[in-house]
Amino acid sequence: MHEGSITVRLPADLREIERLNRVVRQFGDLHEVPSRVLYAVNLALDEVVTNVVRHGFDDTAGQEIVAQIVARSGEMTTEVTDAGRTFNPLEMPPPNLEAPLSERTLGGLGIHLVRSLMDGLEYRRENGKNVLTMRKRIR
Amino acid sequence: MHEGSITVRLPADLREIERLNRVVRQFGDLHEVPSRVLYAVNLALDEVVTNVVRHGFDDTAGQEIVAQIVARSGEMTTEVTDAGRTFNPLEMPPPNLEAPLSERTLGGLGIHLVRSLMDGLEYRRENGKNVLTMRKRIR
Amino acid sequence: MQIKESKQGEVLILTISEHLDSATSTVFESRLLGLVDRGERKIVIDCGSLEYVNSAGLKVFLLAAKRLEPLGGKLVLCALAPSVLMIFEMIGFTRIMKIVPSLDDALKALGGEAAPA
Amino acid sequence: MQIKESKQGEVLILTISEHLDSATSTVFESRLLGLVDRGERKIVIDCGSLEYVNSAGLKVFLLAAKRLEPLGGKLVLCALAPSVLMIFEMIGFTRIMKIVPSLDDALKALGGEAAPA
Ligand SMILES: Nc1ncnc2c1ncn2[C@@H]1O[C@H](COP(=O)(O)OP(=O)(O)O)[C@@H](O)[C@H]1O
Ligand SMILES: Nc1ncnc2c1ncn2[C@@H]1O[C@H](COP(=O)(O)OP(=O)(O)O)[C@@H](O)[C@H]1O
Repeated sequence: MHEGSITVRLPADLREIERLNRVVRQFGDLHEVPSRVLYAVNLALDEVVTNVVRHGFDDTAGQEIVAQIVARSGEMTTEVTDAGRTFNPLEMPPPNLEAPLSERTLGGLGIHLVRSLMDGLEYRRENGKNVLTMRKRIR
Repeated sequence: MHEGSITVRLPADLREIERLNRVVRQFGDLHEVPSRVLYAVNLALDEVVTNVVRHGFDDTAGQEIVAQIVARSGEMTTEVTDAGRTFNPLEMPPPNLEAPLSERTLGGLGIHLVRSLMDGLEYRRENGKNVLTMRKRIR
Repeated sequence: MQIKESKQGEVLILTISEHLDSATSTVFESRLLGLVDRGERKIVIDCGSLEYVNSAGLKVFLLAAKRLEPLGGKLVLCALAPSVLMIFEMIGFTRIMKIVPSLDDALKALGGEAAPA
Repeated sequence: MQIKESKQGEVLILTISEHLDSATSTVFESRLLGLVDRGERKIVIDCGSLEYVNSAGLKVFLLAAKRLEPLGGKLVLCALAPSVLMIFEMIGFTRIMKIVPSLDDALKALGGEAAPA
């Protein structure tokens, strides 16, 4: 594995997320990140950024989301920064995974995936921005 | 352009340099580094690392060279660290570019290229290692 | 994403491939729900070439399963790659959906015959 | 790197492509110097598809030019990409080698006829 990082600034627009996913995969190839780890980081980042675009702003025009990925030996860290409304995903209740089909609701899947895929999540509000840090161990 | 970095540790072996060159080009693509800048960094790094492999050690077995590339807005920085013999390329005299064909010598082209391609070079000996830092402006 | 459709007796087979994400899930949703609306009751989704699914894609499976249930229909998923199956497990879909290893298993589960070899 | 060889009257044309680096320059060196040794005196190197050259590759051009000069021979390079030409300029090779824009120019410079269109 090659240590390193990339910072991607992307307009708050759903069509940009495909581009972000492509960059994440290329980063993983270049840095020789184990595919299981890359898969988890790719998906978690997709969910978080999609949520910011969908729920973060009254008007997304001109808004930018910053995603930073860092690969170190033993760990991959991903940080998402946005100036959207204050939102701490760690405070969301988990969906009821035991409910029968007829009672399962459609919401809450994204954040639950992020929590399950990552080994550590930290949220802070800083300078009027949400900063979510996600850690994934590389074993 | 996407800011970021990569650190590559490679065995001191000429056959590894092709791999290094490939990584540098992929890094440039991923980070959307202007092609002129990437070309210069690619070539300068090739020359420096080739020299370390060729001239740095009595015995290259088990030796490792570390190349770090950092892309920032406005500048690309490349740092090569090796535990080879003390060698400061800034102290080498430039080749005589005015000499007629019959008097031109074959040596000294690599270091001259590195100096010409880069906008800034710094050399230091640190903890028994050569550390060469090369800067290239992005305009 | 690519979607292919075929029919085997009463069973409708949808084959989806590559990435089922926010951009492609709307297409998949209208296609799959459209099939339920036009009367299909036994539906197999062959995920053998599906590499990536996010929550937008997962919701489509849930929506279709929920819509089919009161109609007496059934949705069966087959051939999920290990990484995709892991995601289905994480959100508890393996409890509420029929997920089987192969297309043959899916056809058997729907009471039809296995595909000719 | 790929090397192709052709002959046009007295002129030998070597076409090299992609990367002329430490790994490939030894092959290029023995090929080019071999041609001089077997008596070729008018040599064109068509660099139209050459994307990358480092000092190991540059040395081969210098070596060949130096060897040809006392023999009354001549080396002409043509069709260099701007980035490659920049490297030749940096090390002063544009002063001591004949470098021309096109293969036709190279053939003319060697007193032969231009290639048929
Ligand atoms: N960045 C955000 N800003 C504001 N609200 C958010 C944000 N991200 C998520 N949410 C809220 O959390 C809920 C759950 O999100 P998630 O688990 O991704 O599922 P879904 O988006 O499908 O509902 C969303 O419906 C939304 O109300
Ligand atoms: N890392 C190094 N360690 C020791 N000596 C070096 C190193 N790099 C270069 N040199 C010396 O500097 C000389 C000039 O290097 P360079 O300009 O690359 O041309 P060349 O390697 O073709 O001679 C080399 O011949 C070698 O003697």
